[in-house]
Amino acid sequence: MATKPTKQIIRPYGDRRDDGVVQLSFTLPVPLSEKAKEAAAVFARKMGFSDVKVAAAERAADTYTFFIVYARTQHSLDYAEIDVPEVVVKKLGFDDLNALIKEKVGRRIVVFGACTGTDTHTVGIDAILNMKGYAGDYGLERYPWFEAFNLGSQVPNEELIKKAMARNADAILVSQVVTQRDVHKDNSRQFIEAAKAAGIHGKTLLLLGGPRVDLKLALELGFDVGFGPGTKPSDVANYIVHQVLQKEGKEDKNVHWEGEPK
Amino acid sequence: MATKPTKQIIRPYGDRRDDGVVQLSFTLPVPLSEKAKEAAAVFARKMGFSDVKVAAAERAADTYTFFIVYARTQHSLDYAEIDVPEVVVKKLGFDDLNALIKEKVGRRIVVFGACTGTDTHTVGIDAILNMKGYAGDYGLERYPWFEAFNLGSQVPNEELIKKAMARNADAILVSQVVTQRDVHKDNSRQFIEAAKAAGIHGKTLLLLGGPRVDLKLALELGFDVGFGPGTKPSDVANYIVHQVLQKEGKEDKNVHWEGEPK
Amino acid sequence: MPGPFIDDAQIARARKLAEDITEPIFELIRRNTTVSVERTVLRFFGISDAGAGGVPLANLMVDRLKAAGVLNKGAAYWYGRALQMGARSPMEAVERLTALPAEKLGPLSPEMEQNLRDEVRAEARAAMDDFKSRIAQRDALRKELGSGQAPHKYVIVATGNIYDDVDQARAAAQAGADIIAVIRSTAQSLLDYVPHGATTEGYGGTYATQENFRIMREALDDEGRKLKRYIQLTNYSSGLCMAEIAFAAAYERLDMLLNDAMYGILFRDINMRRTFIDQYFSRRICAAAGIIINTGEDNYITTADAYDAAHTVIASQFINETFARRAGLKDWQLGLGHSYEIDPYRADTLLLELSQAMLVRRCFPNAPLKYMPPTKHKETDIFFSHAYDVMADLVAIWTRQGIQLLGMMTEAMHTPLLADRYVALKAASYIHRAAAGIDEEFTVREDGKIANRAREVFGKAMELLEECQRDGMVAAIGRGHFGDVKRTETGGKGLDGVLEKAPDYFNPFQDMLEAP
Amino acid sequence: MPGPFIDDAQIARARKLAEDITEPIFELIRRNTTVSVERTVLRFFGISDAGAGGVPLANLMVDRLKAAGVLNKGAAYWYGRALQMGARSPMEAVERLTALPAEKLGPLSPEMEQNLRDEVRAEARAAMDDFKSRIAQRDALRKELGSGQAPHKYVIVATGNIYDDVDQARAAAQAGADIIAVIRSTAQSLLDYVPHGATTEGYGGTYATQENFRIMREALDDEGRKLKRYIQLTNYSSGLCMAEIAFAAAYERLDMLLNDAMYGILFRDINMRRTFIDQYFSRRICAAAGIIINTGEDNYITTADAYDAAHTVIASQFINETFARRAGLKDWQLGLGHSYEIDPYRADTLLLELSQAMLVRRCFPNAPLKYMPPTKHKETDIFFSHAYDVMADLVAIWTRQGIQLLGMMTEAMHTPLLADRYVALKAASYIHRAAAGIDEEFTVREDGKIANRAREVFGKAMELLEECQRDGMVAAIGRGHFGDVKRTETGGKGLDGVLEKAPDYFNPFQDMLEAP
Ligand code: B12
Ligand code: B12
Ligand SMILES: Cc1ncc(COP(=O)(O)O)c(C=O)c1O
Ligand SMILES: Cc1ncc(COP(=O)(O)O)c(C=O)c1O
Repeated sequence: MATKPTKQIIRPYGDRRDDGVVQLSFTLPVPLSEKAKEAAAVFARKMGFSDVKVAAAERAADTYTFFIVYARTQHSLDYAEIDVPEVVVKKLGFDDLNALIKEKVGRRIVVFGACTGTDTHTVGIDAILNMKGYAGDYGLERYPWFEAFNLGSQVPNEELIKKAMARNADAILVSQVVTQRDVHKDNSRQFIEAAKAAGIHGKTLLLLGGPRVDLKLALELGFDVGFGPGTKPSDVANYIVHQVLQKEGKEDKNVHWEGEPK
Repeated sequence: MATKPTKQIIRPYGDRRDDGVVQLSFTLPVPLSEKAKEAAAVFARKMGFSDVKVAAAERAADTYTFFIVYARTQHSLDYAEIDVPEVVVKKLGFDDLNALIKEKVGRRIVVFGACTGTDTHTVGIDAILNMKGYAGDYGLERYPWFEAFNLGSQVPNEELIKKAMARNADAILVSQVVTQRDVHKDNSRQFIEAAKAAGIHGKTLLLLGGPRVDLKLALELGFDVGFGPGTKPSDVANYIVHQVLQKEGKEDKNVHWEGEPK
Repeated sequence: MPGPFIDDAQIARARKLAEDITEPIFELIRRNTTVSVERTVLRFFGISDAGAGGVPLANLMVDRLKAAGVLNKGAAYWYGRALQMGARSPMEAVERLTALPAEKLGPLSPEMEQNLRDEVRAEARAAMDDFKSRIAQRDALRKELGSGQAPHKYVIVATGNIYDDVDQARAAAQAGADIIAVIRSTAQSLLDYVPHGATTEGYGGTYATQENFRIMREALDDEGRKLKRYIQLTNYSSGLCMAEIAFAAAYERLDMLLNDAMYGILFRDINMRRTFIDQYFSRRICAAAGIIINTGEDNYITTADAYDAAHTVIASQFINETFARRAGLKDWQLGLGHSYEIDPYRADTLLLELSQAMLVRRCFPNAPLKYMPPTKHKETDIFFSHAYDVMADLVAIWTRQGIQLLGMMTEAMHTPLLADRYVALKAASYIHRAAAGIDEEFTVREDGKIANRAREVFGKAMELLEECQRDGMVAAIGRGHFGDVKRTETGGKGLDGVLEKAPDYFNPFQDMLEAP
Repeated sequence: MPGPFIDDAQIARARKLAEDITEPIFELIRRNTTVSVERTVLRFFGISDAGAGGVPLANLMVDRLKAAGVLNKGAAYWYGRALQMGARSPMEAVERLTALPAEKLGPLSPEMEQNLRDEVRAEARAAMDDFKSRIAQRDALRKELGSGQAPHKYVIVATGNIYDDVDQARAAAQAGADIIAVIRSTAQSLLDYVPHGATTEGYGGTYATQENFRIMREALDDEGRKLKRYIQLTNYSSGLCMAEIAFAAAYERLDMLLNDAMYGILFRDINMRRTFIDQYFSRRICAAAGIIINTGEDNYITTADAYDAAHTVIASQFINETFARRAGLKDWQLGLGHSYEIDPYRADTLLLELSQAMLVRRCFPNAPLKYMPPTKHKETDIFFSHAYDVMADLVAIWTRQGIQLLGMMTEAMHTPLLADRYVALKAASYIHRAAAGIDEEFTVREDGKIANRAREVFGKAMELLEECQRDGMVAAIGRGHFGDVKRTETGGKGLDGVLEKAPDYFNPFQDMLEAP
């Protein structure tokens, strides 16, 4: 483990180091007027900004004004204190990973994925699972040592779980793209309830992914892990293999690797 | 005077009333990384935002990351309490104003203007003074009952004051456009010092204008009034006429009018 | 001026292929009806209320008839029977019919049958007159207020709450929007009924209900009067209730509808047969109501790659056009969809996008066309995304799109904020003002990249049309040719709502709508 | 491909008029020198240090000679005298000369005079060799690393602090900038000396000093090596020290310079004669140093209206070109300035801007041209301003500008933030990538708005050139034809720095620079 680093105080950089310049925009539900502009400035000051410049006040509609503000924040931050898990193991490539599964697991890893609930956005889960893959990185279907089933979109959570259990899946991949009013959270919670009811929670690996997903959220919701925007199939493949190895006691529990979710 | 209005609590409107959504962008002097993104989120929370979404983290350079953040502010504001002077008198048009000067002042009002110091931006002061005017509104030179002198740009403060005094000017108009490192404030303060030294401060009307000028700033700096972006020549003409009338005891001191600086 | 690029004869050939391809499907349409078509018939008769638990009366009645195995005679017939039994209101008609035991549903004497049909026909004519008078009202106001210049700027509202939608739609209109689309809640297309009443909860959009239509149209009429500019309204005649929504929308004086012959199949996994039958009746209604349809070819290139699949858009447009024309729609009603979706990190994308949009113009010179903005490759960097949208604004005015859905700089994040729409409208107004008539300034070189690409795409579209003609639409869809999505004829949702018409099937509205 | 629009003969006629117009000015230039030219001579000899209080030695020496009334013989001559008096360093030369009483400055024997001149010439040749070797170094690195595709993306840094400038310039280069301009502090152009050393305080920009040039060039060389792309550097050879800055810049291996034959007169109220004389020598240096000059016609349409005054830009470009060619500059060195400045609330602005940029291309087919973004009508609404800049990016690539200064979305507020540059570079890269070669896709119609407008503007430019030829440049400037600004021949700053050359005036550098 690295030793505790020394302080590294940072602030936003506009035109010079530590000037604290921040650009904001927001709409207030009032007609455009001098009073509205003053209100925008008061607002920015309430939010702790100083040197507030209400650059633009646009009449978005009769009773809405859109503001663009430049201001300075007084806040600073010790960058050394930002805590993000350290990368330890180098991520494995396609061939190495297949070799590792062959050697250490000794059987094909079975995964099931779908975009569940009312969500029809398949492009994300397809990117992870389909042959073609994403950003030049092969999808799990292409890995000889993975057996991947992509059930598509609008799949009821229960159905995904049932089908996965029927094939004794190692991992289930749930994609959630629509997030308005936290529908992704509601649906994910419902998935976890169903997984618990089916008795696979804590046994089968449960992965959540989507543009608004991150590790923290996924854990909160009861998944084992979460993957966000820009995820490559190989990130997911690495995760699953290491987890299977750890579950089977073939790898240390504390191993971290490059590309794992943060 | 209107009676004290009742409370009117407002918050930013993103997609629904009072959701408090604000867009921010800023640069942090750190390389793009997961840690940098987390730092951006911590920053936004320090600034009092909740529901922080670090939407974009762009590699602006090796050691700079540009962030775009959407978040919610918890702050609200009582719009009824924002205090901006009330408009009382209707602003006069070109003909009416000339008629008023003729009738009540009985002589041409003399004004001198320039962009002083090292500032060469003449377009603003020209807009106010030159025949052509601005945004379809005639400049002061066009008013038969104004005598307007435009000395141009890069005029030393002392020279402007000297020439104005030689013609016994009613008002002096100072334009300041370059504001970097507050050069406009420094130069304006120097103008006021010179005006005091010349004994005209508090006597001749002193007007400050420019894209970053407002009434508050102008008053702080020792001017009688300040005019900001979008000022029309007729706003300035109205101001000067009313002030001259008030100085000469021909109008109530508390008169406000439409278009005056706020 | 978009080039010739290709011979007129070639374009005529594409059209002919599309006719051949759709021909067998019209056979299917002729022979079958669906629960949704029958519910629409009831709605025409004024049965638009909902019963206990919010279930629409039209559903109650049709489900009952279907369960009794008699729906194949047509809901209009049974509506007549209920009237004969003395029902004095739609509600009563439903109650009486649904109360009837199955054995009471047998045929009447030939004379009574004839009478019943005459009566129902008379009532249908009255209903149709009422319907048409609503359309006339809309057209009168549209004429009175006038519309802005094309491309008409189309923005979406999607708060989930119709009253918030109204607020935002008014704001958008004030900021320059010509068309407001109320996006539907994500799951609605799979509902086999149209929800009822004003709604305030939805995900990613607001439920399409007749009452919501009414509320929004009323607000836009009011706003349009203030602005002295008619504001058009659109919604989705799509999913499991295409025809019902077409009726409700037309009745509430909407101006446009998203309506595609294949979208539901591909993107909602709705059964093919169901979709083909429903789309036909929905389009008949649109044709009569002077509604402009917006087709959904833009969706193909959100799943498939926009460069590789460009030809599928063209092929599908010819197919959609044929379906539409055969349902009585005129060219001015064809907002054929396409979009600016090529990966912006490729080279020459402005040339490629211009080529594609010019090709569409070349093939469909009299259609308004509906141009969609970049979506899939939008970034969360709102400044980049804004610049990207601006190029789509340029292509839209350049190729004289009738309808342009404006891109939102926050597309990659959330449904639009009020301010996002403002920003998009201001930019589009600028670009439209700056570049109007630019097409008349240049002649496209027939040996340039634009022309060559147009020919290449058209060539591939022809190949695909040939294949569809040879092997049939079902096979082509089965091979994933459209949007990289594969579907089968009997797969997908809603097949159980399809039923073969009885020989004495009765549908006076269809008769009227089909009358030349 | 920009049209013909106009006959080649007409364009040739414009060029001829410009030659006639500038002819009398060359007479003035031949007969006179200026304090700034003479200081430049001293700098060539290596006198680049500053004395107590930061006053440059070149100023000390020239002021002394001027006060003594002997500067008209040329500073080079006096430099030789100082050397003859035994000075072994520039510093010493200055000290010796400035210490001399006026009466000691009389002529030497003819032989000694001849000797002195020979010696000085020899030293000047050595200095010139050194100078040229610096240029060769620059060219070698430029060749080694290679440049990006044109339009070269030009951004400004303007922090006031050279070290902050370096930080931001490196960041900009990483984000895709091809050219870095360090904007000068607001008042510098009126300083009759070049400040000395590294500076960290400036308003609206950073002082142009030789040391600042060196620091920045070094940083960009380093950055360019990392990026494997040569990053060009530019500054201002403008104001009261045109020639001195040209020398210092060339010596420090800058690649371009803002340098205009009339900008100082119009926008800085610098005396006309002073400016004409200074610009000539500065351009001779640029010619020898392979520096691309950037002229300032874009400024005209920040004070005058861009639509109404479009022709003044064209007329001035012909004049600037003639001045430049007569100073030995080749076409590839002419970054003639123009810009996208028409009020965006007018109609057809994209057509008008395209017309203007195409016209400039048509008139100057071999010049790189320098395209400037919108500035005057920029709004504080950064989203709008960004969209507005994007259109300028399009016109730049369309008309094959060699150099494009990128617009900043915060133009109406402040000198650019680091992030503003990033945003602009990302958008411009996208537009350039998307639209490269678009000019080859179309033929401009000779009967369209673009062509007609180009002819109209060219016609007015011809009228103005005719007037200038008839009545003289001085009269034309006096009438406010350029930038709506009126100036007189003897008004403005710096006239007292102009002096008539003595018959035996000596300037070996000018001789070398003028040698064919
Ligand atoms: C393509 C698209 C569609 C297509 C979908 C086609 C299809 N079959 O997928 C169509 C046109 C059909 C569509 C429809 C709708 N859409 Co849509 N759509 C998009 C769009 C443009 C791109 C999404 C995409 O494909 N991204 C590319 C993929 C590769 O990225 P990704 O999903 O993030 O996936 C990556 C990672 O997140 C991760 N990942 C994702 N899932 C998983 C799962 C696991 C287990 C793992 C490990 C990783 C992982 O890996 C992937 C690769 O890196 C976005 C806007 C945008 N630019 O983001 C809107 C967007 C997602 N859509 C939206 C909406 C609202 C809808 C509709 C609901 C609108 C409506 N009411 O009609 C409909 C209905 C859809 C529904 N019920 O779900 C909104 C969602 C708003 C919100 N935040 O809630 C967006 C953001 C647009 C907007 N700004 O309004 N849409
Ligand atoms: C035109 C222009 C120029 C022209 C000026 C020509 C001229 N003779 O005026 C040229 C090209 C020469 C120029 C040069 C420079 N400029 Co300049 N320029 C601009 C530009 C594009 C427009 C300014 C303008 O004309 N606005 C239109 C007028 C009508 O608006 P206005 O000035 O605000 O005036 C209105 C009101 O403020 C008010 N008003 C103004 N004055 C007064 C006075 C009174 C008494 C009253 C009542 C009202 C009033 O009424 C007017 C009408 O409503 C701005 C960017 C922008 N878009 O704002 C940059 C800008 C002002 N320039 C800037 C800079 C830095 C410079 C330079 C210093 C750059 C350099 N280092 O070389 C130089 C040197 C100038 C100097 N020493 O002053 C910066 C200033 C940054 C800052 N905030 O400090 C700006 C903001 C650009 C930028 N983003 O970097 N510039
Ligand atoms: C034709 C068509 N129908 C419907 C939709 C919307 O989807 P939903 O089925 O959720 O209403 C779209 C989306 O763009 C479409 O193009
Ligand atoms: C030719 C030229 N010189 C100089 C400048 C800059 O002004 P300053 O005189 O302050 O250096 C400009 C501004 O754009 C210019 O175009």
